[in-house]
Amino acid sequence: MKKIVVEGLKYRYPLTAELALNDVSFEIEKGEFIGIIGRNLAGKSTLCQALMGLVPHFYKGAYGGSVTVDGLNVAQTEICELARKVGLVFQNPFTQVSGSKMTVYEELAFGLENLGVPRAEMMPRIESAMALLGIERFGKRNPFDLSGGQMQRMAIASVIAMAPDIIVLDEPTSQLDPQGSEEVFQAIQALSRQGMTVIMVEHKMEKIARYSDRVMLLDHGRLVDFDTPERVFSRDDLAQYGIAAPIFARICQGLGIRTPQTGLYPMTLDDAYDQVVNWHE
Amino acid sequence: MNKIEIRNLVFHYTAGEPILNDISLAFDARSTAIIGQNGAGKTTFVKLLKGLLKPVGGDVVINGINTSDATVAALARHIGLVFQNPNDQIFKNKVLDEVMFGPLNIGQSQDEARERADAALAMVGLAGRINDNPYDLSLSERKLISIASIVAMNTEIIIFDEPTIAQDFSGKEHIKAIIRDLVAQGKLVLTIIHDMDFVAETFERTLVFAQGRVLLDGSTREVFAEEEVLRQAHLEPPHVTQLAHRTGLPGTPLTVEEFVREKRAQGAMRPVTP
Amino acid sequence: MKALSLYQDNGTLIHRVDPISKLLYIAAAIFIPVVLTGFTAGLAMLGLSLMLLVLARVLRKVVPLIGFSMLVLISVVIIQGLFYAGNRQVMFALGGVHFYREGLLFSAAICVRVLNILCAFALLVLTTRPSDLIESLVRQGLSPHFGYVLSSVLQIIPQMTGTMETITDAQRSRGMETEGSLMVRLRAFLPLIGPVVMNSLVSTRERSLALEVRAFSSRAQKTFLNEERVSTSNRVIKIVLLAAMAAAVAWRVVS
Amino acid sequence: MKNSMWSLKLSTSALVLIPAAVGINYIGKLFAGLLKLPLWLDAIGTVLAAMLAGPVVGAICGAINNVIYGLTMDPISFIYGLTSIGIGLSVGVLAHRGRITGIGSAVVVGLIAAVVSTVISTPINIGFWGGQTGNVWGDLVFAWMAAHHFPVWMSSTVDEFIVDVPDKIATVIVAYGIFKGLPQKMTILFRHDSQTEQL
Repeated sequence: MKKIVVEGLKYRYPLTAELALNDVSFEIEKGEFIGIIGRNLAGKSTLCQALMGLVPHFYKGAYGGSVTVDGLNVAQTEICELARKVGLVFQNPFTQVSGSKMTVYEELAFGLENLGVPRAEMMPRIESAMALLGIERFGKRNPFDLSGGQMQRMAIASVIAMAPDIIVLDEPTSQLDPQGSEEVFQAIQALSRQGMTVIMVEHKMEKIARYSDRVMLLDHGRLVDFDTPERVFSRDDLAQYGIAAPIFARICQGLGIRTPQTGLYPMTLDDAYDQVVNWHE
Repeated sequence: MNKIEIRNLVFHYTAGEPILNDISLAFDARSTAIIGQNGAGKTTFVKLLKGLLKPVGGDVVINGINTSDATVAALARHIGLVFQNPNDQIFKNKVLDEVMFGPLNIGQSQDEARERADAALAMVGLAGRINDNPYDLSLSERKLISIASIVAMNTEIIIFDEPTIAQDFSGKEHIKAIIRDLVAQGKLVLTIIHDMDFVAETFERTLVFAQGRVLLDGSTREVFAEEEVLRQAHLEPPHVTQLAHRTGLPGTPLTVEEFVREKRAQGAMRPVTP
Repeated sequence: MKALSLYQDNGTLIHRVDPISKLLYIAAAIFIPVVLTGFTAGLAMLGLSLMLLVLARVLRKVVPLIGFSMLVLISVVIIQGLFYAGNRQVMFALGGVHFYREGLLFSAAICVRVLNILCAFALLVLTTRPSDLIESLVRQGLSPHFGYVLSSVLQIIPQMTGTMETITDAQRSRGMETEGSLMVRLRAFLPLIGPVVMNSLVSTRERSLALEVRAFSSRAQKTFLNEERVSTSNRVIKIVLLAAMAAAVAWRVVS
Repeated sequence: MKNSMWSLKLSTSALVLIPAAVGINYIGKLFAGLLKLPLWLDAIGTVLAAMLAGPVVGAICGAINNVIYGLTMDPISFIYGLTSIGIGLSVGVLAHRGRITGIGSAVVVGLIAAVVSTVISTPINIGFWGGQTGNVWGDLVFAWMAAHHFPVWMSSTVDEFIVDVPDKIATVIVAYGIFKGLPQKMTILFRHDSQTEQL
């Protein structure tokens, strides 16, 4: 089933001359884990916001083409209606705290209260989202007393509690230490396995290669490639788009190792291990 | 002479809840990464070096000055700190004015401050934007402004707090180049950082903090060889090193190039078995 | 982080009275003396408020709350006692200056009025968690958007004062002095306030986006995480207060 | 476009601006106090909000500012909310008519805000305190005028006005300085006239 269909999407922010998105088209199936990569200002965040209707409803500006999410045409659907289907986690954890709740627990309830979710249903949702992100012990804390990493987990949990079909995450682990970001990736993967469609912008290529089903490469507002991690990261023109392949792929490239079946570079630690350990010059 | 000497440093906000516990260290000219889990005491440690916090016990001596006897403003001539969030410092309407603020504060003349600010902005690649409003630039560019505003103060010691957050690949390469440039100028560069690959490629020495203590201290290669100890501190070695460990490649390579070289050398030594 | 609130969590009977009843009490405390005129009604209400403050074990916390007003009231007594336009009859002399009866009576009336209002408000402010008050108002029909704005202010102010510390650190790290002569401190004003003001304004964009994502503009009937407290005793309190106000009006009309 | 500045439908951005503005008021007051400046500087945020988003948002900022002060510091603040509303309204109208173009006009707008503030506050001062403001310098003038048998309304007006003039002028100048330094992508959020264009 097609969960997201984007056709010829063009967008320009107000007061700017350049298109932030230029003729982008793709389709995403239900339950896929999609990684979005590209240099800063390539259009990644704009694309995320277009899936949620913030582009164009919030910013206005100039818009063309269409985005269809679960059968709804985003340009004709209100953001609050889309919020029932799509969750969006932003990069900066500090500005996405609602700012009106005194505890983390209440913060998670904010979106549910707005949606009119009955009280009895709220609590199990909040508690399971907190457990998934490992923040149960902060339930009674003031959101602003959390560290950057803990806030980032809370921001993800707040969106997950709203039980969207699709979750879009824009660099959700920037403030986390290595162990923390690994835990968050695993939590998101668990959701993906339960059928949630995941779209994640991330600069940590090793993680993108390991967790994504497909990778979308953007540059200057255009969709350069949208394919399996192996294929995208085996391109020889990545540097041109300001991207470096995962370290493991670069090592294999340096050694001239390709996976025999596909002719592509191995991407993950496990795959690289299998190939490197048997490698002879 | 060591630029920084720390003797039996103890710090806590509330007695009985130590944040830093009996740390003794010296920093020479080697660029040094400080790694550890969130909450390990790294930021507190850096604030103590900067004189923003004063030790509860022990001494911190910067260029021969004990931080307990000096004001933060006086120490600012010797040691600069680039805060994690550039928005916590930017207040001028023009990039150039923002970068000249620190140099003028520590007594540089208008001309000298201008010269150093121009040089620092050129170093971070913002020479063409000196008249822009900092808030019209992107967050990663504002980060570069905050770096330039400390570099322009021309201190002998520069500390970065998480310089690579929100930077893409070329942004990281850029910051790597800035750090190498500063090291080449003979400055002591210290960095708090979570990105192990960046540490492996950039720093000569690495300190591992865990629960208010220094768990490991040595050359970056020595430190990343200690996979077991790193795991105790909830850290993992850089990706290159992980693959090397798994495949039994000796010598703890830190970069892709080292790995490839080592592996080729190993392959050449071993006869090909049929 | 210290929340911005004067609330004292003593858990007394008064604390359990719902916020709307307390608001109604303030209305009564202001309304009844106005209707009945004269000293007695004002003094009686003031006495009642003080008694309730004692019951809630917050009487000592009233002092800082009314401290500033007390200073002004003292100056009112002095200025009116000396210079009130209707002054005729000297009441006493102090070091050669004459205090007049009319002015002192006039200022005494002001004191009773102000203290009465302050104490009635103190009862609300010291025994009600601000978030509970706001939530009650939203349940009573206040727009949830305004409810959001009110509670958000209570959160944002401590957060902004918190950032001030980081900003102070960042600017001191750049060699800025924050202590010294008035000129030095004046010059520190902009570098300190600038980042916090710019940030709070610039981050309105990101926060608005984040709120939209959390269905802030939704027209669905809002639900509440916390259960509403309804009790018969609260209803009784409200009826008694309304009856007292009606009785005051009736008394005024009849007499 | 006509009368769009009086639109009562508040966007999310406008709602989010209000707490930030009240916070700025608070920080301004805090620092003026810490630096012992002879000014309150407690309306910088209200004036900024009025400049950015118009008289309605300015007025709401003023009202909410005093409600919060009333709840957390000094209950008497509630009643002076009327004054804050007046300041927000007047600056908002002037700003949206394009009357604030430089420091000079900022001084004029500050003066107008001081007049508005005095007109609203004086009756409250008289009804509540018998005419005083609680500011030492203003009240000394009030006492002197009362001693010389000026009518109460006149002494009270002068008391309030001499306190308000320097304060409101300084407030509008500071707010204007900040406003000028704001990036356009932020100020555009509060315009009522933007439409999505088709590509």
